[in-house]
Amino acid sequence: MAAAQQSVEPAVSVRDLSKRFGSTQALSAVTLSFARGEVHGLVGENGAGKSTLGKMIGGLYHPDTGELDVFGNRVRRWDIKRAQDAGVVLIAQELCLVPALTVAQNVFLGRERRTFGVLHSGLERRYQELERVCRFGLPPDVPVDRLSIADQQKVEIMRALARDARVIVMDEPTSSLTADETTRLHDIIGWLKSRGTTIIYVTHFLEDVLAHCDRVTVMRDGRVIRTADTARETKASLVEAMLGEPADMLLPERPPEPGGAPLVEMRDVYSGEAVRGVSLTVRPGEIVGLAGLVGSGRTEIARVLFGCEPADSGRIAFRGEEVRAASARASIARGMAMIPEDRRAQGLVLTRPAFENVTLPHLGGFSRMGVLARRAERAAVEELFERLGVRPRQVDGDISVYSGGNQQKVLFAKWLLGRPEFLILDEPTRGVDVGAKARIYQLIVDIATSGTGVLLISSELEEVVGLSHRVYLVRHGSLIGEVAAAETSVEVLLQRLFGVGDTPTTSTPSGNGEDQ
Amino acid sequence: MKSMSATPESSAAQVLPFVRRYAVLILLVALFVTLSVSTSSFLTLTNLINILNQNAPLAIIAVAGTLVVICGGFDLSTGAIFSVAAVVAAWVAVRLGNPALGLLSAPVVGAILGLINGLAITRLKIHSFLATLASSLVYGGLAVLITGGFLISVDDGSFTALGRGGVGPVYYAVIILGVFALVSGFLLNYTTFGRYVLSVGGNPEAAELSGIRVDRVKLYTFLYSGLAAGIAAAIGVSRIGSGQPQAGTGLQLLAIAAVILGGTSIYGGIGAIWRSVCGVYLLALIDNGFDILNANPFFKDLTTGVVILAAVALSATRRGR
Amino acid sequence: MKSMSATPESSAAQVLPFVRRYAVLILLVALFVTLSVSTSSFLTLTNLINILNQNAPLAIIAVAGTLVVICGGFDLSTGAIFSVAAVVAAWVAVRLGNPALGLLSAPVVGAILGLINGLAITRLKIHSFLATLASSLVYGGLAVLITGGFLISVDDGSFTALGRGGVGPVYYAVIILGVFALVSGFLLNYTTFGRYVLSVGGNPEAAELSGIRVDRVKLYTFLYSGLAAGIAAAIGVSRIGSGQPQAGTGLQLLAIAAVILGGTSIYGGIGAIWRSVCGVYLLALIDNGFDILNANPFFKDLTTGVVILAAVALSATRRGR
Amino acid sequence: ACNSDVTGSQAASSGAAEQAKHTGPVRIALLAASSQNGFSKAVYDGAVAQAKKLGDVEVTIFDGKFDSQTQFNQLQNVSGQGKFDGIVIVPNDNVGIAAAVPAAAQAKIPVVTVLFPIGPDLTEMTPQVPGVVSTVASNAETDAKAQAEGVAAYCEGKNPCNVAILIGQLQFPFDNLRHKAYRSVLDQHSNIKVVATGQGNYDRDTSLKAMQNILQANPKLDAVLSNADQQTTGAQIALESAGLDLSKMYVTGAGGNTEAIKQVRAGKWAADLANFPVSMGSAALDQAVNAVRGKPVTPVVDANKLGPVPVIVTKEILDQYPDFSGEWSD
Ligand SMILES: Nc1ncnc2c1ncn2[C@@H]1O[C@H](COP(=O)(O)OP(=O)(O)OP(=O)(O)O)[C@@H](O)[C@H]1O
Ligand SMILES: Nc1ncnc2c1ncn2[C@@H]1O[C@H](COP(=O)(O)OP(=O)(O)OP(=O)(O)O)[C@@H](O)[C@H]1O
Ligand SMILES: O[C@@H]1[C@@H](O)[C@@H](O)CO[C@H]1O
Ligand SMILES: [Mg+2]
Ligand SMILES: [Mg+2]
Repeated sequence: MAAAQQSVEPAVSVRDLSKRFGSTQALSAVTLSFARGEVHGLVGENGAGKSTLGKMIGGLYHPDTGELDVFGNRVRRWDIKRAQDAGVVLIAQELCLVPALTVAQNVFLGRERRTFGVLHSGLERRYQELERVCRFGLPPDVPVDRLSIADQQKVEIMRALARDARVIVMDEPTSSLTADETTRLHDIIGWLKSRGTTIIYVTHFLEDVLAHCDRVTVMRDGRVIRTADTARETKASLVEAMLGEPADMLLPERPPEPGGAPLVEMRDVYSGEAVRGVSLTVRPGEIVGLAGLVGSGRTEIARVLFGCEPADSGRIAFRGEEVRAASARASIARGMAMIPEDRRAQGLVLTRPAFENVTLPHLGGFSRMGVLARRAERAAVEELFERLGVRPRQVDGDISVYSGGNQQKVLFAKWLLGRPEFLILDEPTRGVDVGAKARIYQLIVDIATSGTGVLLISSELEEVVGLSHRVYLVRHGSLIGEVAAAETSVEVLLQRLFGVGDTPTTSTPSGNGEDQ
Repeated sequence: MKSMSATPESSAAQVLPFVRRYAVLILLVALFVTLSVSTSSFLTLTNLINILNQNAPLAIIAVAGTLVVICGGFDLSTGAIFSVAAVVAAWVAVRLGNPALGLLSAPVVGAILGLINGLAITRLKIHSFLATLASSLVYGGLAVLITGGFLISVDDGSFTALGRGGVGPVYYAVIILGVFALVSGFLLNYTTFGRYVLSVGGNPEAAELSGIRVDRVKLYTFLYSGLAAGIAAAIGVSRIGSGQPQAGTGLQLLAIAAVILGGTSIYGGIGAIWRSVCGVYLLALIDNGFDILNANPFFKDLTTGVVILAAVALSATRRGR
Repeated sequence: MKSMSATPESSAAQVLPFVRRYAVLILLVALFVTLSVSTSSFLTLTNLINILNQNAPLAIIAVAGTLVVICGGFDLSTGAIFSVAAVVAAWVAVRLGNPALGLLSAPVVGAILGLINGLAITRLKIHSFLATLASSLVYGGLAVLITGGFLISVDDGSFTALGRGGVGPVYYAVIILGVFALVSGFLLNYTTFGRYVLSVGGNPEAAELSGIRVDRVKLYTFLYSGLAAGIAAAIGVSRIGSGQPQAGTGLQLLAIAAVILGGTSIYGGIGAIWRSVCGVYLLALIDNGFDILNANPFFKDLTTGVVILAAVALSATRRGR
Repeated sequence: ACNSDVTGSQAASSGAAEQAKHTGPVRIALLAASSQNGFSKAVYDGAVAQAKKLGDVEVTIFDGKFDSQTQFNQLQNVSGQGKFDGIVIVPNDNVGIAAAVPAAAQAKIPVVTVLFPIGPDLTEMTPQVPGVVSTVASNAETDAKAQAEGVAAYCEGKNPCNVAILIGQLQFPFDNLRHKAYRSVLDQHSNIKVVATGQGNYDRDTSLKAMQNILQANPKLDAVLSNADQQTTGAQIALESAGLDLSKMYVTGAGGNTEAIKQVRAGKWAADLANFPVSMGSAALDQAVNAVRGKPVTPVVDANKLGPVPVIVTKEILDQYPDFSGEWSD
């Protein structure tokens, strides 16, 4: 490991760190150090142990064995508070904010200015100072439960920055950010680095690692495979190290151009403030992308289409028949399915084993007169898990401790089991590792090839462009255009989404600021 | 949040999860053994049968209450439902002169009142804690009104047979409890309804997005709980041979305490029927122990409190995430 | 899940959120007006002062209970703490012959028992619902043991002055409640402690991730709740001039009902002090109304239940996402 | 009332048959309505004192928690254990508990009830249920009427005479009976107006609240009639802090506890219905032990005749009994 920075004592170093959860060895004798002022990438498959390592550094978990040094001091009693007092801050992978508190209150939570415990006024001012660095354009006095996921993720980032950290562990901070937001974050990272802050950057976006990290560590099965200067790595070399074998990184071929009558149709649909006059169609076997900036209303469109939110006006038709009294239940009965964007809050029942999550919508088919056929249930799920490569493979695993990517795969399994005719995917690859991503892409293509219509929402425009037949552009809850994916590119899409002439560096508050 | 960890190999690490999981059972057995050893009057057939029999109505309510709690709810009205059902049963038996019809009316009344709870909770979208607190006041008032403050006494062997009779040495009440617990356990673990109850309690939003009629599932759990209170009331009123408006006072709290003591999560989504039955009988053994050891009753509440604390502390899993 | 939206312009859409938000206040005012119109004895200074005064101890407990509930907890032991504190106060006043010291000892005892609750909950990692249920049994047992089951009667003007006296027409109890509510409101809204209480109740993991000592915050809320029960006990014991082990029976449920009736979320994270005070006095008005209208007490529980249902149904916000 | 009764002698003789096998101490279970209740506690104290006097008798108290189901279970448990030879009970209800008495009868354990009879009729003192050998009580209806007569006498010539009633809890049959008895007397007098009926729940604080509220609607009260001393004490606090002079009205309670006797002596309460729980406890123990030992049992012990004072006490009467201070405190 030829790293020039190692001459000074590292910001954080761990030695022989191990951690076991039940039967899972999450970390095995990890030895690693993070230099001061470096941006250090941490990559690996889902379940490789990245988050576990990050949480130990951040004080959330305690190692079974091993040592942790922070700025040269051996850490004995370590918890979040002590970590933060020592300047080590964690942005956890799963969003974690206090719903009823405002943006500014969340950002400065635990760091309030006070005299004898009495709060000072001037939170706004402090917030504005921070905003000058971040330029996220969030409304400071809106409760965070009114924000979209992406905006919540920005709050998380600001909360870390508000702590004047010397070390920040960022666990997949960009998983719900669109390209421009990601760029903002990278600017911020650059600025932090210039001030000597150490960034431990966990992500599945290898391009980002290659572009913004000084060094990168690859993990697999709880072990460190190698640490190297990013300059000496390529995407392919990283993938090979992660998976233990070379992998094909190309997007699969698009399914054949579909024909036939529209499967799903929205005509001039309005709903609240977020959906304003949307008209779209999806044909059987067609993959239709929704591209838009953060908070543009893609999720809302999907929810209205699926029946979780009522439409105020307009018409929705499925197989040519108008849908009345929409509800999620009715949609599912019709053959629709949706993978929601927030897998923990909306997708999974974390208290139940994995296979029960998969079969939940399909119990009718696994029961007779209300009595379950549990063996058939498990067999069906076993087969699916095998196909999707869910890990751990046991179907009755405790889903609440699965790595994010594996949780996502379980959600996929849940809907694939029902062979839906129409599938809505809201951010289907968020938090998913490269290997699994490739598999999920293939899945999407297979599903469409078999005749299922797919509505694909993703903040990764490459995905939208690479997989879809057609892409609708969404802005402020309206569709501002439609393009054939084969004839466009990510750059063109971005340009159009921001409106011609706009430069993609200014963050647009995108409606939510004024709406609330 | 924090999970201080023992060495993985150590035997403590092997034993601890087991202890946590079966805390209520372990305590139950421990208390059973202690009592058996301390006094010869404990381990007699009559005493054991009495304990089972006396607490059967409470256990029936707790069994159904388990489904409510697992589904993320609370039923604070079971005591009041018990009272109304008991009073109606006695009223029907006396006024219509039909004891069998009287006893049958109790579960029916219970189910109806439970249904009303369920409707109030799901239609008005109010939390069950408060909804059933309110309905328990309403029902309690109703029970008083039905009797006009007097008790309705039923002097009829066929009316009291259910509560006082049995098959051989085994009381009907115990048999009913056994059947009810088995049916409930089956419902919870082997039917789609049970799966829905578990999922709705675990994550109502995910359940809704999976096409489950969340409101209907909730409603059924309250109906079931009301039904159970009605069955318990039939046994109770038959046993004492009189319908009294204050008959069910306090039952609801005991039932909920037993459910949670058993280890069913107060947050919903996790739990089991056998746990609640153990919870009921753990409390019952303490009571019985005090009675047969002639211990100073002043210490009984204190002891019960300490045992509950012990059970819960034992089973407390530190929530890692 | 579903949020049926009316046309934004419609006046219903304007009024509804207001009604939901201030449901408890609206009902309080409605009941106040109804009573004022129905009988001339209601709207008199003495009657209003009496209502305030009678329920001041309960309101004090509910005020502190609001912090507990907002922080995601439940304190079911306030009734028992009240009993112990009352009994100790009387004991000290009689045995040590020092009435003032007796009254002072009540809040101290309350705070200590609250602290013990807090420690049990945070150290043993057990849910407060069960922990305080258990501790309430232990404390209740303690109160009985202290008195040996009898009441300790204190015949001393300086002892009873706190509960019966006042400044001009305003009772001390009301003044204490006013100060306590203001201080608690200030704590909740203008201090870091209050902010932490809100955030721990809203999302304990997020609070932890922000470096907040979640356990410590919880512990303080239980200590505070115990302190409040002790203050309430000092007023109560002084008022009736005797310490009785069953003095606080049922207070805890009334206090929690008032908190939730006020609109503080049972899930934690959201709530306000004034809401709980309104909740207490809404219940108090029903009581008072029955007494001064000489209405049939058989209908009281029923009416209370219906009013609670109305309040909750009014304020029920359909949960959007 | 002292005639021997068929049921009683049967139980007694079967008790005697049992006793023939067991010599040694007589073990009595005392099932208190609640061990935290002063009245029950006094019954227990009386029983213990008497047991000491008799020698070779043990008394064990059980806490009925003011709950009929709990007490039902206790009666069943005690009967089934074979550890007790006799039972003294202060019941929480009269009908429900009757269903558990056969278990005792079967085990040949005599039951003595204190305060009110066991069985459907609260005014019938003769044991109504086989297994109950003796009732140590008084007729609550007659007692309540006597209390109300005092009020009526005071009201004579006053028109209107405003009366407030404080009753424990109307849903308890025992209280309901007394309330009806009050009304049956008071309603016969056209000058008497029952302006309010509050529930005092046997506790000072509830009664204090209720009385304060009642005073709002009825500032001119002439009499307060309560079925429990604890309630009257609570009412007194409210009346006095409203500036009323109790000696200028008619305030009465029931129970004969120390506070009540003190207030009657002081001229603040006009009268009190005196109960003698300690004496009742010792009388009940006597009967239970007699039954166990096969000695003659008195099926009905009139509780009102057990004390040194008449059942309704006034200042004048108490002046004749300077030593009586009440047998219990609440
Ligand atoms: N609290 C826990 N209890 C039990 N097992 C856990 C827990 N946390 C993590 N694990 C397991 O430890 C392993 C490592 O998980 P970790 O979350 O660190 O992976 P990761 O590299 O962050 O994956 P991803 O890219 O999907 O986020 C996984 O197998 C996971 O299931
Ligand atoms: N329940 C709600 N209450 C208030 N505002 C909401 C609600 N749901 C969504 N919004 C707002 O509606 C707008 C559209 O949000 P939506 O989640 O559909 O956007 P999106 O394009 O999917 O973006 P994202 O990438 O953030 O998911 C946002 O401004 C969001 O804040
Ligand atoms: O004073 C009451 C008596 O009237 C009787 O009801 C027994 O309990 C006492 O407290
Ligand atoms: Mg991770
Ligand atoms: Mg979205």
